[in-house]
Amino acid sequence: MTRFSRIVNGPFFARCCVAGLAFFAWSALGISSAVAGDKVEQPIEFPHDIHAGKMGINCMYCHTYARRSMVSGIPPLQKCIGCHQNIPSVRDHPRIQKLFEYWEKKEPIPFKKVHDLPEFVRFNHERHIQRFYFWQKRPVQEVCGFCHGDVKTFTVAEKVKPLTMGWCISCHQKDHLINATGSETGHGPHDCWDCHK
Amino acid sequence: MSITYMLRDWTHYRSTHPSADINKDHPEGYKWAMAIDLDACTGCNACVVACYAENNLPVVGKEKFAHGFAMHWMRIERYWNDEDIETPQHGAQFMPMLCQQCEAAPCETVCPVGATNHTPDGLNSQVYNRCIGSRYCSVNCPYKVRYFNFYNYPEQEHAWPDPLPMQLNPDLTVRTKGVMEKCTFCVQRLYEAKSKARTDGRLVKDGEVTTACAQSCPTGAITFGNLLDPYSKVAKMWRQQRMDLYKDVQDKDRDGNPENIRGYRVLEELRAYPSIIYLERVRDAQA
Amino acid sequence: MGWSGASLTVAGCGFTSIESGVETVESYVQPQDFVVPGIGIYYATTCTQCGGGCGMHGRVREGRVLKMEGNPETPNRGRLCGLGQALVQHHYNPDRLKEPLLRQGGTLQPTTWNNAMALLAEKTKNAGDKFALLTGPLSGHLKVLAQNYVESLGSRNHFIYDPLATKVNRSVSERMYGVAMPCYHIDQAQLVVSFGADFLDTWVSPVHFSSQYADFRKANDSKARGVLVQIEPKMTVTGANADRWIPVRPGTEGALALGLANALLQDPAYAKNVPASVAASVRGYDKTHVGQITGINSEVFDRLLALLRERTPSLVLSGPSAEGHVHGAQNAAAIMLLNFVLGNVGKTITAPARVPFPQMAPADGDTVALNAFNDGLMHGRFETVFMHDVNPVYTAPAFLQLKDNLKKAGFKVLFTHYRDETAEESDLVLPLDSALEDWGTHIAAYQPEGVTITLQQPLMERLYPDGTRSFGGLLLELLKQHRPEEYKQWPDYYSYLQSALTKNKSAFKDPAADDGLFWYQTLSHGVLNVAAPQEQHLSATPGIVNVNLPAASAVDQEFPFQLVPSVRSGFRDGRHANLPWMQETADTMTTIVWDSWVEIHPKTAERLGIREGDILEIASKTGSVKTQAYLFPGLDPDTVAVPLGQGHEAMGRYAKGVGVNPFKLLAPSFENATGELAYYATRVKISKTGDRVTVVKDEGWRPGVLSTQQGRKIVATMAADKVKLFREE
Amino acid sequence: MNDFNKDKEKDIRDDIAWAQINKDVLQSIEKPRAAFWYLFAFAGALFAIGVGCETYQYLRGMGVSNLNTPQVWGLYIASFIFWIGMSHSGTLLSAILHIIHADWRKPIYRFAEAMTTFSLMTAGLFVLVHLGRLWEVYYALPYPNERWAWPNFQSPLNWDATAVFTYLTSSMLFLYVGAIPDFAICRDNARGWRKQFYTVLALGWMGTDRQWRNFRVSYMTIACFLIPLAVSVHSIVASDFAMSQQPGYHVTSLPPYFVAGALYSGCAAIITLFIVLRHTFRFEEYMTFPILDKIARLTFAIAMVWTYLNFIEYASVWYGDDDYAKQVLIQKATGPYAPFWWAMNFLGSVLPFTLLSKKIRSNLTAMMIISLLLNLGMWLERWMIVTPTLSHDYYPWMLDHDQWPSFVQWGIVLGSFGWFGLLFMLFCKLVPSVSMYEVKEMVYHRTLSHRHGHAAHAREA
Repeated sequence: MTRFSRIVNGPFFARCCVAGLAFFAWSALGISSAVAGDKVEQPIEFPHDIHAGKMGINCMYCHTYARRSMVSGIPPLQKCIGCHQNIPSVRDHPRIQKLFEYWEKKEPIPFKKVHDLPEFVRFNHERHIQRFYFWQKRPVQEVCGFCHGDVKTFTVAEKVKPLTMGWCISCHQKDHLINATGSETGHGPHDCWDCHK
Repeated sequence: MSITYMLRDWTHYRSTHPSADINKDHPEGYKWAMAIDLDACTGCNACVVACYAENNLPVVGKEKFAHGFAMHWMRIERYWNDEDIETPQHGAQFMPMLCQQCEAAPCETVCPVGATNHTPDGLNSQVYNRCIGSRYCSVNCPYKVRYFNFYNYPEQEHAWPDPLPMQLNPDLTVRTKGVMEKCTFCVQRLYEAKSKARTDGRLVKDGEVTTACAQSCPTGAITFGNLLDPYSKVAKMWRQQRMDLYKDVQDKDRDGNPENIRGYRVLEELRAYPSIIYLERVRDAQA
Repeated sequence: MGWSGASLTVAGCGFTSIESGVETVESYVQPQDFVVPGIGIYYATTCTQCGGGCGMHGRVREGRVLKMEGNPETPNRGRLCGLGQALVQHHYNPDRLKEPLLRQGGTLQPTTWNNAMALLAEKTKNAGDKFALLTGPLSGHLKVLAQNYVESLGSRNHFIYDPLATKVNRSVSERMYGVAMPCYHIDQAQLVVSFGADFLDTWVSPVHFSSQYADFRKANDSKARGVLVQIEPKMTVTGANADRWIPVRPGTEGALALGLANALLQDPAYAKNVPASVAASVRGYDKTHVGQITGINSEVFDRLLALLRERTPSLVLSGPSAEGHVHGAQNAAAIMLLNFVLGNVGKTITAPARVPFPQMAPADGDTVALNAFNDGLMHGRFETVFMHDVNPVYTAPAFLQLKDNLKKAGFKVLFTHYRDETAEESDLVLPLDSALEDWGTHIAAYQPEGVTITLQQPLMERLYPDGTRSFGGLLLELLKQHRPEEYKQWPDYYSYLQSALTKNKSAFKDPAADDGLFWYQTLSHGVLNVAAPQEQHLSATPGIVNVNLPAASAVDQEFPFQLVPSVRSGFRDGRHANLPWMQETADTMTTIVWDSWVEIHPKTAERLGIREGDILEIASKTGSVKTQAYLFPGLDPDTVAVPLGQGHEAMGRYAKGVGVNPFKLLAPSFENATGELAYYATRVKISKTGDRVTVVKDEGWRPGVLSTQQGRKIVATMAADKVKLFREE
Repeated sequence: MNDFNKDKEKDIRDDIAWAQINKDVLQSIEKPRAAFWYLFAFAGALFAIGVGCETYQYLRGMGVSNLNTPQVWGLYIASFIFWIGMSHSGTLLSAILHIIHADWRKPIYRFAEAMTTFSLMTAGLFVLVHLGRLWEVYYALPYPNERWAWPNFQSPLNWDATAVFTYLTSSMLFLYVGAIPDFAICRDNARGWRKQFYTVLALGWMGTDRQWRNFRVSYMTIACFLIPLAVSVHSIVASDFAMSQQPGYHVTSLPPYFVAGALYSGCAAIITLFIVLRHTFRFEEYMTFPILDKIARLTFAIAMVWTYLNFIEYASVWYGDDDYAKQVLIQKATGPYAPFWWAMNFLGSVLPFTLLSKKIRSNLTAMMIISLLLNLGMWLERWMIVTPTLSHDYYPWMLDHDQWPSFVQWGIVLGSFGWFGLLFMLFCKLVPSVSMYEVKEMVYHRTLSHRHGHAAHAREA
């Protein structure tokens, strides 16, 4: 008995327990994967902070495809020009000049993908926007921000959420309100084929 | 911890399929099914090519085809009739064979990692990135419609030299070596249609979505649709043919099929409850 | 439509993880409002894979065309065959020509377009009648331009060549029915008796016929399930679907037809359908006589006769295997005569509509053109030769020696997509846009529903923007070289088409008042229906009254076998051999892939001690090929079949060196009436080379074992008289 | 041979001095001779071949092994079952015979136990080798993970893995625990690094009464635990097939059939190794003919059980109305695999009858050859279970898509024998392959019984 208790209280055994628990937590809760990507070098350093923050423009004004399509895509160049040709005040800013250069050349801007999932993963923007913005009536920046972070504080987008499967699941198995008014709840799908292709 | 989900998402289908209530098994209101009229099928191979085009199937080339590595999810089989094999006076017998999307699929229960399991809309899914390639599913598939990536085809000289990769369908992956694959009823199309319908707050209408093979078939021999939609063409055909998804001996067959209804399922006695019915080929005795 | 936004990965599911800042995602510059990334857009165009002219919808995503579907508004009713699907592989083919090639010092060297155009101008300046143009079948505005160009050079040498032409059928129809291509209503027939017309797979307009066939097979209250009888030496796909497949001695189809006619005409009910002289002319063909000629026993004959009697309306079709003989026209006439006897004309055979614009009307090719062209070359009549949409060096029979004759022409230009056999013989090879990059208008030779003009439009930007050009555009430029004032108003082919169609829009069914809208609708539908086209007229009585067939030729001891150069729907005349999908897709009847083969009846093989996979030498008087043997029961025992389309010596990685080319075997025999090459008139001998290979095929691997169902219920079959009828719910 | 008559009654001479026993056995683990290293190198070469083939297959894809659809398993799974089978007799000898106090097992059970462990380790390799995506093998492990995805507990493959690993661990334990007293002896006689080595292994064994008591209890416990496990393992391996619905696989009698086959091949292997060890280490005193004779009889008995179950399987298929299964059977007897199938039946059911002759049973060369042939037969049996079904199952279009296994498959099979050889040779040099303390017991019991015998005589007189 005494020997037993000595073993249990002994430092070695304790360490083992800690290590075991640590592994369990690591593997089970996916602490491992809570890593943010580094800032990505973009051809034009688009200031989200000004547009989303200062101006308070609705995300979907520019990211117009997100609510209609699986992929949100990048706003067409046209979109930027549409506004900026009517904003002479900032025309001489280097970023804007660069923008117009592309426009003159009718060339697409080679932005880099910031949130790039493996190609066997199918993330459906439309479904999530529909579900949380249109049905549940959450504020748009909260809905988008849940995965894309608080863009009001960025210039170019940064990857701030792990976007790992564990992270997706952790949200999919929560119960969310179906719509703003009712109290009915439901969780995300757990069928493999809903997210894997 | 997630044992609960495992039980709910997999074992539920295995243990309860097929239950008495088709609606209970398919909570989303979809049960995709097919009907293939063998009297209309001419064996022209249009469906096969359509499948290659839609599902990023690799072209393996002669040497590998010779080894039995062909990747045709949809294959046209040509049988001769034993009676008049010397001179086949009544033509050949064609069989378009693809994954039968069984309700109680033999492949599902044996996969060690659950890479193939049953979806709420009644498909027999194959999750490529989960597959570890034990090939047990292929062993246990009575129809032998599962195809294994014996090589890394994207890297094969034959498959996709530039610029052919530009033709690849971005809605589904290109499988690498060591992964099992099979017909998915063009799940990427179904997914898109369901998502669209969901946004409009409705179910997918009949004819709104179909598989690549059914779409291309020049004689319209293949009918695809939602079995739970009583007005869908496929549901009508199943009714007409007195076919019940959840019976392993159809009523009409129990009493000897007196009305000569053509519907049947291949190897039905194995109790896999396939989602595809075939309509018997017809030949005129007078001719 | 921006070509930007396409970012694709070919990496499979494997070591992939969440990335950041690795791939680029380019934004559209100025997308049309219906362009949404991630959602496919469908553009209407026309299939150019065969003469059927099916309308197509192409699925486009992020500026890439991914898949072809049928257009529901055209006669193919939204369906598409495998070959049509494979059009994308022509477009994305790795072996497509990307730059003009000019022969310098014996070899083809890359050159510039300016260079090429200058050369063309120089070589054609005063070519006059020393200029010749060899093309495949043409229709629509391309035909107009082509003919104008030839004319503008003051030349009369425009040869329209189609290796798989149905010329005999057309000319005989012309004389029998009064129209070259009547409309066949398979769906309305109770019985279809086809003498080798493979209408489900390769004949005229397979997809359209297939959809008709589906209706033809469906029984309902108004009509019974149609019965199909196929009479041919080698079982085609259509034969494989027949209720009764009757192997016949090649070339004796006409005799059988006359025999049937004779038997029917004993009955006054039928006799009244045709002039008395007909009955007289066929009197010689009694059952026994016909039996001796055709090798068909009386029991089968009577069955067929009974069917023809009890099932009306019926439809009798004449196909290549009956027409490809020295007396092919006679055979065809005899077969078509049956339709008059049976009173099908006007019922299941009706008059087509007349194409209102004669200069755009389809010009179908024939093999006579090839002969004429070859003669011209041989006698050095041509200085400058343009070739488009043909590969004569590959498709011409050996005895024509076209390859050598071609050398006699000073300057040979080929407009093409591949560096094929003919390219290797040409001096200037000009790469063309793929069918999915080019504009065009097409009028199919076979017009089942009024007259429809189908539109061809680019589905994506050029893969090789400064490498390839549109053939229409080139013709326009060339015309400008000679008739600038006439054509300068049109900067490019597109504007030419647009203005031409918009100008005559009144000719089409309810066109929009506004030109812009009209054009928009035209593009989105991809088809224009000619308003109220006037019907042509079928002659009430057979144009040819008495058919006289030659006596059956004595069996040739030296060359004991008849050769059937069978057509594969996937390859046609071999122009599609470089499509990987077509190579990989198992041949319907044999399930063989990636090769050629010779089909031999099991009995014959047994007699000669031939096993599956033996390499045989098939030799005709004019040539020989070596290929693997495949035991095939659907064959007349004294016939061997070798599929066309393989055996390329150039063209691309998928086609080159695969299989053998039976075109080279064809004997120098021509159809009497039309002068067409008689494809089915070649006699061959076969001998074992001693080599043996395993045949690469999809069916069971035991060599020589014909795959059956092993008594298992895989394909179940029910007798037609038992089948339960269903009313549509 | 001349001393055969002398000790034919006795399994072992009862006048061997205990010191002699130690001496004889310990010399077997002394510094190896050159021959050992040659053999070792040979085994290593075989193993290297296997590794090479596997690497090639890993890099190029499974295609290089000439597997195809539907012939997807081939030699890998066949050899897997074979090695699992090999592992069984070790348990039989040590555990079962231990419990029923058949003490003739004592001199030979140690290496049999080792054989069990090593063949399990070999079998495990095939599980990995046959995977298409070896690098994702951890998906099959039931560990808590952030993806919340679990293996499919319905799959016999998973039961299989679990059973095999349990069996492996417990048989290792059994081997080790059983060897503790001997390790102590080694420790007391060894010098240099071996001293430390055995000191660690001996776990401070002093041979006190208390230690002996605990030792007996724990040893017996593991033995009892091991027996049902051994039976269950191969039953579960059998269920990989029996639980599938393929004709020829889906047979109720498969589990006992597998177990019998396992014991069969195991016994045959024991005979082989018995003769090898007896010869190399001059263990004539311990591995005596009477013992060989007993194993031979045991082998014959099991062979008959196997034959019976084999016949049961054929009969139940033949008289049953499952036409597909029947066609598979016909295919086996007449199809492309007929030679192997008949060979397997001959070697498995006819050859063992030679064991009935005492002359053969007492002829080492003959026994050596026979035992090897029996094992060959058992290997063929496994192959004939896996392959013919896949070449002739339900779907006619896919019948007879056979390919002869490529050099990769053969290479890996060879490699597995090399691997087994390596392990076993190391074992011979590190662990006394004859259990010294138990042989002593044996001798001691003998002497006791004899004294007893003499007393009886005296009383009569």
